[in-house]
Amino acid sequence: ATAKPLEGGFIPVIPLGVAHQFWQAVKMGAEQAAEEYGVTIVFDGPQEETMVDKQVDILRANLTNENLIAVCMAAIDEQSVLTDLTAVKEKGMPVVGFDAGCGAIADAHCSTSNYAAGELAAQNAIRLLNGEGKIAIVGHSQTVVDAVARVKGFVDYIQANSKIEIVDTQYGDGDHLKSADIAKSMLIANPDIDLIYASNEGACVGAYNGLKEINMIGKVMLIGFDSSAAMKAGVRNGEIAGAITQDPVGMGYKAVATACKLVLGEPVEGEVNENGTIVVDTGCYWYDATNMDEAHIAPLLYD
Amino acid sequence: MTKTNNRSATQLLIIVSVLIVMFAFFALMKPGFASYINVMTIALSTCVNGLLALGVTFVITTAGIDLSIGTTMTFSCVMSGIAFTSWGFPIGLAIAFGFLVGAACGGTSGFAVAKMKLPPFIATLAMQMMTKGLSLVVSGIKPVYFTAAPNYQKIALGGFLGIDGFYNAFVLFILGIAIAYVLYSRTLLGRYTQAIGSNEESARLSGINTTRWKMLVYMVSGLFSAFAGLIMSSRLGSAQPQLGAGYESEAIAAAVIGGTSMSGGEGSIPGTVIGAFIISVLTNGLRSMAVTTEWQTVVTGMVLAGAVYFDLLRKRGRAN
Amino acid sequence: MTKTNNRSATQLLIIVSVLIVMFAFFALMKPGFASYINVMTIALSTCVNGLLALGVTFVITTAGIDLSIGTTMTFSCVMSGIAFTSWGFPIGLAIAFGFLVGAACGGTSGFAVAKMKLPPFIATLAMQMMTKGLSLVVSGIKPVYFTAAPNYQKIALGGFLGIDGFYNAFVLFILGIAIAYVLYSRTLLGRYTQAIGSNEESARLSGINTTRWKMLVYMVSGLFSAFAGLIMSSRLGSAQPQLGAGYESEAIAAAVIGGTSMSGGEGSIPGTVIGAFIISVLTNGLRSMAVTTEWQTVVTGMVLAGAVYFDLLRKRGRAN
Amino acid sequence: MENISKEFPGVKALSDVRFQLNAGEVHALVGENGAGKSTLMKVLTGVYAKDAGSIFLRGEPVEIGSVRQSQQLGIVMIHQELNLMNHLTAAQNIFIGREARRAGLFLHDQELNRRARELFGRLNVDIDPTVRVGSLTVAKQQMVEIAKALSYDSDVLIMDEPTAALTDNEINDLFRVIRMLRAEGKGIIHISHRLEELKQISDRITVMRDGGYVATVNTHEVDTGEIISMMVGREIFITRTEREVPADAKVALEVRNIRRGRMVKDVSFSVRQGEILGIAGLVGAGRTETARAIFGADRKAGGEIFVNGKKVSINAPSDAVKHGIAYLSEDRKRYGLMLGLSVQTNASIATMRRFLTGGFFLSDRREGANARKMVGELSIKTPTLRQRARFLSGGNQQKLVLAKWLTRNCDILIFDEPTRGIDVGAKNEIYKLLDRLAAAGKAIVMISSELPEIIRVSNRVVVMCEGRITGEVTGDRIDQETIMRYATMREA
Ligand SMILES: Nc1ncnc2c1ncn2[C@@H]1O[C@H](COP(=O)(O)OP(=O)(O)OP(=O)(O)O)[C@@H](O)[C@H]1O
Ligand SMILES: Nc1ncnc2c1ncn2[C@@H]1O[C@H](COP(=O)(O)OP(=O)(O)OP(=O)(O)O)[C@@H](O)[C@H]1O
Ligand SMILES: [Mg+2]
Ligand SMILES: [Mg+2]
Repeated sequence: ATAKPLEGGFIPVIPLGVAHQFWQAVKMGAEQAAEEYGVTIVFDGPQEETMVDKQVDILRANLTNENLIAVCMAAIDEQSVLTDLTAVKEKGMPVVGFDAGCGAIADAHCSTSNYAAGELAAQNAIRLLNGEGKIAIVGHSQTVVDAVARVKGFVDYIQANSKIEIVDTQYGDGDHLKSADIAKSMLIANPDIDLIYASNEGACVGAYNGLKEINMIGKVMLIGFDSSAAMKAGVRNGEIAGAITQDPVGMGYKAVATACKLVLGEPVEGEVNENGTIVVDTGCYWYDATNMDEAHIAPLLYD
Repeated sequence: MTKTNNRSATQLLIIVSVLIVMFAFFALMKPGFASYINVMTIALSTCVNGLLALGVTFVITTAGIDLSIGTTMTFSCVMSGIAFTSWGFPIGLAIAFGFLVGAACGGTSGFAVAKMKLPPFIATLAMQMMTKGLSLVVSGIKPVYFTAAPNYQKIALGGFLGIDGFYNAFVLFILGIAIAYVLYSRTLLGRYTQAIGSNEESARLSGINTTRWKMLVYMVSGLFSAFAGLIMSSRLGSAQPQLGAGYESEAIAAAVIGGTSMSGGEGSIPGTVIGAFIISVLTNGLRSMAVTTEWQTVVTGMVLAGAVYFDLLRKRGRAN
Repeated sequence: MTKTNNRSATQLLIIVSVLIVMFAFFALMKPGFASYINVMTIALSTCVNGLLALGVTFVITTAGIDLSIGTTMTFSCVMSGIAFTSWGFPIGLAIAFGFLVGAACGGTSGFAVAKMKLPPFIATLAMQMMTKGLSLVVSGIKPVYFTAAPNYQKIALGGFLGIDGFYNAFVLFILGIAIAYVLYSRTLLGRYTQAIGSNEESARLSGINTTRWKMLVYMVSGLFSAFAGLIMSSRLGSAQPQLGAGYESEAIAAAVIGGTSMSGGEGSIPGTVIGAFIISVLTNGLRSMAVTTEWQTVVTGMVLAGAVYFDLLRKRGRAN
Repeated sequence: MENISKEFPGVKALSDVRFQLNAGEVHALVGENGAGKSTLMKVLTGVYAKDAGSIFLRGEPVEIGSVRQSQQLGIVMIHQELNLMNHLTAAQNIFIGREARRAGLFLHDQELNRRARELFGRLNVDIDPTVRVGSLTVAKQQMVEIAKALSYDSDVLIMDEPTAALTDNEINDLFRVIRMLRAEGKGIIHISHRLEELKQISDRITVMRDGGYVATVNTHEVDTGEIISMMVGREIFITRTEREVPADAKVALEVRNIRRGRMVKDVSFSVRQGEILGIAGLVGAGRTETARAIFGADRKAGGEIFVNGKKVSINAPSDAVKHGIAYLSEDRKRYGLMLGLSVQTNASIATMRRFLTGGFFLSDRREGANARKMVGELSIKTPTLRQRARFLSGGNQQKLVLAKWLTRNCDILIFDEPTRGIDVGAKNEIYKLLDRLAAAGKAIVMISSELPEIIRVSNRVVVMCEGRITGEVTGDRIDQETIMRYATMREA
């Protein structure tokens, strides 16, 4: 076997949370890269995607590792990890942000812009509605950074580029059952809603179930976010008009690979932004029944 | 006889009135709220919480608490899903296995409370953590789908007798209520549940094996959690391993709003059901009035405190 | 004299041993765990939970419970941040205002429990919902940054007396422990807290104004929450409005592991502190051994049940 | 039972005790507080496991490991403390553990009610079987307990102070039933501190002292004095000390037209410094409710209270204590003590502020000194000042409640059944204490259902019936007949 360049090195990969299949996909990618470079990683995040201080504790617990060579981080709050990450950089180790990132301090940032993803969803919504109608949003969190960006990107784009009215936005914690009930009560209160935008898998599958329960499938369009077996099935049969997927596996892979490259002093592809951070776009894609089996989309969808 | 009946009848009457007033308020504010389809929506959203609340009513009546009901619900349907998808159990057996898991979790909490004498809060908090973690572990943090059992979703969502919008879930919920009611009011289990809650030491000195009955009570709670898990996973077509924590507060709130006393000894199954409906109507009503999520939380907190206070005033009024 | 001292001394000795064994285990498994910097990390992560646990120890001693400590912590530092950033309070005054808010939340729970006679579980669950919602409402669902007060982060993270890695937060935590200890063991408040927890009616008939003292107890809990909020927001440089729910379980667990009885009447401040450390060491140790989060949850649940059971065995051993 | 021993931490509760019960006899078990009577019986009924010794039933050795087992062997006990489930009905309480069922599964409450009604008929008491036990008076609850014990139809019936909460009429009814059972060939163990009862009801008497066996005697062969000396190991005389209230003594407490619900109707009385005012009446006459209303423990519907001539407003016990009023309740465990806390804390709990140094910190030393003094003065049996109140015997617990109020040093003391469940030795000590307190100028109100006691200590007696004061007697007119006449003056 070829010698692995960074054998024995340690990189903590700290996501916003863990209890979601999205993060499991990120973890998978990160592990692939770790395998290739021979580094050890720990993929560990707080129980809830709100627990800032726990995330800081996790970061710190991992910084004590004697084999530390780099950090990959998706910070719940950039400010909260600034000091610790600064210390890491002062030791000459790279810091790589992924997903929500970790602000200007990062040497590189591998993510999808959730704001842009929201905009992409909005473009498709406008297309589906021919530029007019009513939309309701089932969000999954009012506080998690990327969740907020997904909704904001969507709303801003809709308002700037169409006459579509956003009648209501409610949040269901990504809880399928709550999201189902939310979707139902919004539709019953506003029967003229044409489309529902759901900001993650739980919100989308929840809303999908809600529509089914009141026989509104086909009467109301649904667009969503992320991927799962249930979502794929819904998209395939057209009951979900389409959804945005990021490439979580790729994101995890690129985060760790980028960190390794930086350690090795190898070049990293990407644009450099005003903070000197190399931005590695991991992309976001619209998928629907027509394109989901295409070669550039299919690998991005996960169960 | 008459005395007790009158008392609980009054109590029921009062919270039913609260429910009606609430309902009328939202119906006035928002036409469409009282529509058939919305009422069915409210009813459906009550099933899961209602079943959890029924189970926890028994536990609270013994002056205990069960914080693990939400995560046990999840764990039992995840295990049922695993049994179905990975171990090749036929669906019927897999469902039965889910109930077994629920009973085992409840039984373990019960053992910890009754035998090891752990405070119920701690024993069931520990059980909450364990079932929460184990759900994620066994599922690999992925939903477990029941898609291979095409009729699984019909269990909750099939139309009963072909009535449109009248789901099987209601029939199951009503079945759950009936079972809980009979258990609570007409069997030894219910009687001893109340006796233990009223004065455990006296019950013991009267020759009741309080340890065994308390274990059974927590097992009943576990079984109702599994029942809720069945409805939940059937509605979603999948078992979602990350859900569950937090469901206990709402269920406990329903039971207490319904007149079950946290200090034990008294409770009411119909009360719990109404309590669960009060919460659903409130949530649905606030949503349909497009109240923001954060204000919904604030209002729910105030209504919880208010409803329980109201019930206390009534009880005090009765005492004087 | 000697007997009680012996009793609590033995208890303390035992949980200190548990802590040491745990620590030694992780240190053996993972060199680096016992490093100065990691020990300081553990200590720092104990501060917030420890302060919450200190406050809730008082409440649990009255046989009550406070589920609102986590969200009150958040609400008080959010309000303090708002006072600072939006209302132009000087930072000192803004911090004081945070404590006021904590006291007010605790006092309100206390009022609901002591005056309105709501069950503590319900009253503080309602308070939890309300503070949770209000934090989001007043902050506009955005972190409130203290960046305009450049020294704010020094409050927790400044090095004490210039010792590297020895944060001010520890000094504040120790101050909190000292205050709690004196309050609990050497003042009327502490004594009445225990009396109320042991037998509230007897305490009342002994001429103690139990209503007022109980309100005070919840207020103390609110104040400690605000204290925890100060450390938390100072560590983070911001008040995070979405935090808080869920923190209560860990704090209650710390108090109970430390020997505070959920049925009231007895508790121990040093015990609570050790309890908080046991939880931090466990969490940190499991993490440094790269145990996954879901298994961490499972193990924590088991340790919680085990530790409390162990304490019970000891107490029972003592009784025989 | 032979050579029974049982140890609690710090207390050797029983050592080598023997006890024998014949079929068809009433066997009284007597002894001072803490002698070990209750413990012995709890060993017999499987509540406690014995450390040593053996138990024989009809000549066969038996091991009794649980309450259920003792029930199956035909042994049933009425405990010293009430053991009822307040939320359940009287009938449900009586038949708890032995519910009638339909189809083996469903409860049949009508049947329970019918059987309960029958039992109450036998006991000659008027209790609705469907009423919640929590809403009954203590006396009626005690009758429910007795009915429950009878319902087992057991061979051995143990009654641990069943009469402590009962009036003479109820006691007579109970004794009638006991005699009936004896005639049926059952064995009955009767524990009581009311020695005069023993003559009426018992065949033999076993005396215990300090956890040990003293003697078993035939009742008709001994007199009360001999029993007492066996109990305490010395002679004791109960005598009425003549004590005059100084003519110029000021009125310390006056209450006018106190009202509360159905049970307290326009009660007015006054008590002077140095005076002991007895309040007599049948159980349920409203005395406790009156006392609680005065003390602020319950909200009153109306009335005025004057302390040392000044009108005061009392809305809570803390107000009453501030004005120098103490109330010693009739149920020490529920309303008197903090069972989980130490003897020391219990003694000082009503007076905590006095043990502050610098206005803020409690002084353990001064608290301890006070507790030590009280334990000495009242001869409270406790291994240390740190012992939890839970582990004291009934009588010593009662003394501890007294210690709490003596520490507080209130000028007006309301005693509600101060000697309930206390042995003769301790009783006499308490009477002397009352005398001493009165001599020191305290104003004392003493509620008691034991007429000899009322007569023994009171300067003046008011009698209550159905929530109102029906009479007042002083000096030589204080006798049983007069008091009973007033106590039964019901409204037409
Ligand atoms: N559960 C217990 N734990 C510790 N000590 C106990 C316990 N129960 C009783 N004792 C002690 O055992 C001794 C005997 O108590 P017991 O209650 O049997 O006395 P008794 O004769 O019934 O007195 P009384 O007339 O006051 O009821 C007392 O010294 C008491 O303090
Ligand atoms: N909690 C209660 N609920 C309903 N009625 C009550 C309650 N407590 C007392 N009563 C009623 O009040 C009456 C007076 O009771 P109280 O205890 O004051 O009498 P007492 O003269 O002190 O008798 P005792 O010798 O039992 O102390 C009782 O007959 C009872 O019916
Ligand atoms: Mg006794
Ligand atoms: Mg009385």
